[in-house]
Amino acid sequence: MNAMPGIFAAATGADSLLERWPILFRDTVAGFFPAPLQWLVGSLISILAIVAIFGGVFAALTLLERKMLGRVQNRPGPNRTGPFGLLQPIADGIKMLTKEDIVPRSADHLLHFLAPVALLAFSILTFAVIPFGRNLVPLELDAAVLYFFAAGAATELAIFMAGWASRNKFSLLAAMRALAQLISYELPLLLSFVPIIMLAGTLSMTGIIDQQAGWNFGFIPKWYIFTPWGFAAFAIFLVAALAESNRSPFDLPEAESELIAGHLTEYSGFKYALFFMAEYFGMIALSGMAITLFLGGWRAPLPFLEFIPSYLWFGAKLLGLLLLFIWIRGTFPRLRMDQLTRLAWKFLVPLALFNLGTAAFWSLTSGWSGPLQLARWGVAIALVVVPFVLLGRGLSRGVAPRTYRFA
Amino acid sequence: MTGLLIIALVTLVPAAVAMALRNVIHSALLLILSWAGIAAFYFWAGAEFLAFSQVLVYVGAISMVVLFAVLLTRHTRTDGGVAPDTLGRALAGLLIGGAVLGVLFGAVLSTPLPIGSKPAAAVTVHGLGVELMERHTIALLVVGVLLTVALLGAVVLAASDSRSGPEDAR
Amino acid sequence: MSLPVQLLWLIPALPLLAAGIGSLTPRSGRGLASGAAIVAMAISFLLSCGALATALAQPAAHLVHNFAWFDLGGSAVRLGWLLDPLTAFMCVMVTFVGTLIFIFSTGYLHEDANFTRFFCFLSLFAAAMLGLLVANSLLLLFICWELVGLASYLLIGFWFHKPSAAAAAKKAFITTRIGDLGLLLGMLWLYDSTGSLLFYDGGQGVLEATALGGLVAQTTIGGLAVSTAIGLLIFCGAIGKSGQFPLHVWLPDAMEGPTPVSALIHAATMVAAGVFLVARVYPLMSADQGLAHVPVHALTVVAAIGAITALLGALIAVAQSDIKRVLAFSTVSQLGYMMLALGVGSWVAAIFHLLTHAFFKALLFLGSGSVIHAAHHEQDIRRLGGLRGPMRATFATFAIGMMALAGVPFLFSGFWSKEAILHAAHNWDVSHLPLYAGLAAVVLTAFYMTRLVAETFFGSPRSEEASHAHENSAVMTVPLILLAVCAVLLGFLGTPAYPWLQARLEGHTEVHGHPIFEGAGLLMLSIVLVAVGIGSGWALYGRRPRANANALDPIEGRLPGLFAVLRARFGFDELYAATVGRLNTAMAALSDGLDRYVWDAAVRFLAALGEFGGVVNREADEDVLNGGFDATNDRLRGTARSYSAAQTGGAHGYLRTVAVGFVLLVLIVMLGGGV
Amino acid sequence: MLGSGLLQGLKVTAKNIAGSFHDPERLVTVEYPEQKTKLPENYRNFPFLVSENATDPMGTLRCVACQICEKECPPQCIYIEKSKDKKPDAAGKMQVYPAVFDIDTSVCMSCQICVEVCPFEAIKMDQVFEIATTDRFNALLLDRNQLAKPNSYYHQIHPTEAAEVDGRLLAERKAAEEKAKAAAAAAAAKAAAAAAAPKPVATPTATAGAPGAVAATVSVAKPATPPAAAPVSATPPAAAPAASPAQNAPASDGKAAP
Amino acid sequence: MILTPLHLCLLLSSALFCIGLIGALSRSSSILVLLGVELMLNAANLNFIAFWRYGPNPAAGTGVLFVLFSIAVAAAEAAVGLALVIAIYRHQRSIRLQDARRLKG
Repeated sequence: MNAMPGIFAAATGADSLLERWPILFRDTVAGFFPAPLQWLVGSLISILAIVAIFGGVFAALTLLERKMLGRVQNRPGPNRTGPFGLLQPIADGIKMLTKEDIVPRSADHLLHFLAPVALLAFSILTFAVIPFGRNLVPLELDAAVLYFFAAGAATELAIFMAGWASRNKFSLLAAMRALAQLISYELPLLLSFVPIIMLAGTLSMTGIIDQQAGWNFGFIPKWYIFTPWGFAAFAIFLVAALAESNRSPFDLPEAESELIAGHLTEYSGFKYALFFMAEYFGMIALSGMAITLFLGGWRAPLPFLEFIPSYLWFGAKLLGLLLLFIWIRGTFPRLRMDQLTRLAWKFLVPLALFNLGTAAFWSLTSGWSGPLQLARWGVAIALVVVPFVLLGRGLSRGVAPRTYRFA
Repeated sequence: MTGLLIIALVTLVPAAVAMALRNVIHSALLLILSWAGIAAFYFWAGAEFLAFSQVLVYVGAISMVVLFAVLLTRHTRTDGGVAPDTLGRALAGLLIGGAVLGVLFGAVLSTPLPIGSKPAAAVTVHGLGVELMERHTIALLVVGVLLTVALLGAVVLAASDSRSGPEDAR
Repeated sequence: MSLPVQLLWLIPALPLLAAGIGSLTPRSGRGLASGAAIVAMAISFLLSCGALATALAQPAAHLVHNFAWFDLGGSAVRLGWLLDPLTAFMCVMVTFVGTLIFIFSTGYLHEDANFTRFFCFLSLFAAAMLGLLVANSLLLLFICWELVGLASYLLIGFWFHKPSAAAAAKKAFITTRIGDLGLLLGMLWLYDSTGSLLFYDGGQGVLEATALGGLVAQTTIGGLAVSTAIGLLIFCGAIGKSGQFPLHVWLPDAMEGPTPVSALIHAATMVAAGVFLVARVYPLMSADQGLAHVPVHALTVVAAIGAITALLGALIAVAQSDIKRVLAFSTVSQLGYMMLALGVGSWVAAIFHLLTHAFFKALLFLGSGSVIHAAHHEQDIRRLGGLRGPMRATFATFAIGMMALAGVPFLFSGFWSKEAILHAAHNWDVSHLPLYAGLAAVVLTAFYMTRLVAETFFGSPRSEEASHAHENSAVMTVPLILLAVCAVLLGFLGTPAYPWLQARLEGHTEVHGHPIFEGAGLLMLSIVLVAVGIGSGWALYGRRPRANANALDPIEGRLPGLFAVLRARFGFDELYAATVGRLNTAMAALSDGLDRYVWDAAVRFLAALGEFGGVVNREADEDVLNGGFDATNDRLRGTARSYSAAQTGGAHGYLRTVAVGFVLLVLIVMLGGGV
Repeated sequence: MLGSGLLQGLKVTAKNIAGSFHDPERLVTVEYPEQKTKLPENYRNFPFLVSENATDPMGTLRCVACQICEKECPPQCIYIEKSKDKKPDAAGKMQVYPAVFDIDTSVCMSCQICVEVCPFEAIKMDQVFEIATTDRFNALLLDRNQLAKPNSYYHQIHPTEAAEVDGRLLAERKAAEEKAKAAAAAAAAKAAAAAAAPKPVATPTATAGAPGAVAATVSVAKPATPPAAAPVSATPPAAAPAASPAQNAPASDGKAAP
Repeated sequence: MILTPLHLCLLLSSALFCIGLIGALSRSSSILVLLGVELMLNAANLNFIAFWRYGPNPAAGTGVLFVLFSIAVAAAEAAVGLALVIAIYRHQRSIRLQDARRLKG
């Protein structure tokens, strides 16, 4: 109800047609309907667009991930289905759809069914507030950041439901692991972007992106990642996001080799595909959040590149982040449970708290200029690096690089 | 008005069912639904910040703690059968609860209340923040201290007494 | 480079920071602790120079920065910083001497296990001392004053494992505390009378005309003006801190501390705090000068105490054999000089002497420290000797310090400052007795310093330790040389021909000099007296050096009685032990006796009375009352049991009760028509 | 510093990602049905029967249906039926041949024991792995015709081993001939009943198997042993043909050896 | 009598409160009792919002702030309460509330 203005944000300004066409298209289609229904139609078009586009992204991402993992391991990756294996996602989808849906006899049937649905629903909910381009915000909320994480918090519940409903000890262990992990990493995730909210002074996504407009010296974008505290926050956010989306190296709840896929053990067929989809949607949503918070949203990195439509910039940044996620997955081995929680509580949380202080310093010294500007940078970088090094030393105390005698 | 009725339905029915179910996990999950309904009420009332806070805190955090507590305290004797005094207690509870309900309804219905006008502008997040930081600074600090103390207290309480803890917490 | 008064707090804050760092440094962090202390002190020195520049730009002004410390009902307790030439000169002196002594200490205490603690204390002392200097409030000054005392206590007792050091620390603390009581009383009285403790506050301060006028106008017991009484009470503090007669006894004992401590605290800075205090509150002290009817002026007392102390200290110093004790009594004597100067009305001469004395006395102490360090902690001059050869730098600088102290004419700073004091005493119209005491002290000073140098550096070594002595490292000699240079040059800041320092202190921007020989008679006299002192000293000790460590002192041979009295320091310690100590013991014994025999007996009697009453009562109770009480008790217990039955321990029950109670309450309200 | 190791790891994988595009050498896989990697020489999966001649595989099987392999096979996947008649083998000697020789590859566990026990170098391990079928039963039961592969094929897949085997057979054959000659000479010298002239020609084949069988129970991979052992152990077999020039001397020897 | 939206809100909250109360009174599992109490707390929060929304001064935001603090306190309460439940479970090997009655008078 309050969100209606967001749905009908007018495509204003002297943007190019390329920039405006999504909004124009929606408004035109909605225009065919009687006025009381227009908001509904408009919303439906937005929803359909999101589901279609990100469904496609999901499909492409599965292929991309497999291709890239193949390359990481010096393999070509899937290349049989269609040219260069491009039809692989379709084949996978058909396989998943036609598979037998098995539900254990002693499982909690209702919850077993609800878990993947809820998970997917919550992950798609998060897309509602991400600005995909200029004026391309499905839902313009005053407290959008809070909404995002409120919706994201509910995914933990779905994973717990899945694990518990399966009546399988591995699944239950996975559920408990998932709870512990998600709770542990919720904290650094939230703490990492508090500095941004502090500096931007708003919880609104568009507000945050507006704060990152412009360029320093004409070519360095005023994105938050290009500040010492912003960079640190971005790194923390990235690690926490990996953990929140259960991606390797934080895939303990799934942990094929330990828990035979954890909460997914008793799922097959399309329900399994839904889990899969939800995981990727979560990853995409968190990447979109990272882009919005740290990478200037849909803004172009250089002034002369602004002719490219904003949603393409968003897509490019999204692709970059997703590739980074895949790259990380292809590189790092899985953490142990104690390492996981230690990393969160003894490293990321204190670091994020320090970073809050750094951001406060940054905000207080915004008036400094000239040589003081250099001092500001120096102090801020020191405030980031010194806790990092000290905490890192504490974290890796007693852990020497391993030497293998027989390798 | 219909919105309110739907919200009431979403809030009350799961809560009522949750209180009647034997399975604690189901109860907890239903209660989470009920809490989400309360968040919807906040949203309906125009306090969207509060709605998201409610979801974040209740659905995101408290529910986790509840589920954890349930998992950590399974295998109780109550799992096996019904305690002998259950029926009596339930009846007493229903009776007293019904009495309270009646009293409250009577009180509410017999009170003439003003028909409030719709607020012109809902409170913005920014406004809330300013108010929180300016007028209610002390309260904010106190809540911060309270949360810290509660965190520490919870850790101390839940940590097992002996060093050989883990097998204790089955 | 100039430092605004608002930032004056930086000067004490830096050493405080260093002290904090030092306190947190583990024992192994020697470099960190000493480095932080020295760097902080050096920066404070630079800041002090800045402050001096600020102050000299407008020497007559008292730049202040006041702020409220905390609210006290209607009024607020206010503190503040004060910057005038007096503060600035003192700060520069303290930080400069302090820096050099810090550097010296790194060498002197190199082998001590508690190195970091030492620097922590030293920095704490420096912070407190500088805070005392920059304070614009008697309260802040008093706080720092006590902190200084604490630091002094800690440092005297630095080697607390030595019983003598621990005792000396206690003695110093308690003795100065007697004086501090006076200061505290004076402060309270002052606050009571004026409602403020700020020195300068734009016309509202206690040292400004309004308040002083009020103070002078009132009289108190014995016809004293209130200002006189307060001034004398404050002067009590100065007596304690500056080791004036009769509270001078702690100062020589304070030499139990490490020698750099003696140099910094008990020669150059802290003991001068008393002088500084009197100079700071000089308007208050001198407020009663214009009154003819008062029995005594505050400054007269100051002059008398100063004169007595000057003479006394010099006399005792003649017969001491510990190198540091000689210097300690010389300090007592010189402080007496300063007090004398204050008393006779020339506070600038006192400050001038304070500054020059700080340098050459620090030099002398550090020189003695160098000797002691080289001679493996042998401090007895009878067992030293012949160090001139192996320790050239130390000897040269020590000799310069000795000549400055003795007042060798023209070249050395001590001469000029002492001349200024003697001239002031000469011009005092109340009495010439202080002048005579001062002149006598001149002879004695020259004499005992000659004796000290001759015994220590001339002749041949009279002990194993002395014969193995060799020059110390540059860390220790360079500060000596720097101080020696200052000990020579500083005097030229205030020669009668060009009294720049005096003029600036008094707030003049231009300098009016006099020809040096304007009061040539006195000048000549003092030169002759110095010559007599040095000559007689050399005749007795220099020409025929002591043969061995056990040989009789020449004076002891000729005047054994006098020498014994002097060596026993006129028996002040024994006197105090016999009077104050005895009194204390007697009071304690009395209290003990009272407690044991009088109060205790009374209590016992009451107890016996009660017991008797009890016996009587019991007989009566057994039958009459008990039955009734038992019955009541049974009832009570039964009731309690039924109440406790309600405490089921089950939370459900409690909650149920609450709910039922709620329902009942609402029903009552509703049915009662409350809604 | 913390994280440096992580960055190193990322560098390695980044090199892999980029490198596999511009340098196909890095790719560890091949496009299988189209491309195939050359199997290592020692690769083996299921046994096959060696025949001397590619044109007439059934006629030149080395196997004499002695049935040792059938007995030794742990999962018992070999089934042999002896022929009633005899046929001349490669050396021209008359031998029994397997009328039926089946191996059930769904049971075979590729242990190679049959190869090790075979005294005639008649059964060897194959390298064919593309044996997937749509029939679970018949298609995996290989018969004599499917199993027989020529010696040249053996040379093709295990060149080293095949050359060694051929050399050994040749040497044995030679040794047997010389001994036969010597025996013949001795017999002539004794002037005993120098019976059949062609028989001594045939015996070497028979006797050649005997030391082979003895040696095979010890180790196949001891090419040096048989020539050295031959003169020593040749004595009883040398007597055997004299005592009983039986058709199945190898079989009886196989029994005698343990 | 007119049934205003405020009335409805209040009825909703009192119903929720009673559900929580009944749960707290009749369930034996301490966790569920705690959850019942939590529901009662939420019902109170609903009242704050309702009165804020329909009160004389909805622009002030006091009600929202109060509920915000209340949620924070509830979070603390839940954490400590559940930790207590776990502690009780350790001691009694049971989480039945009626088993934990060592304070019986």
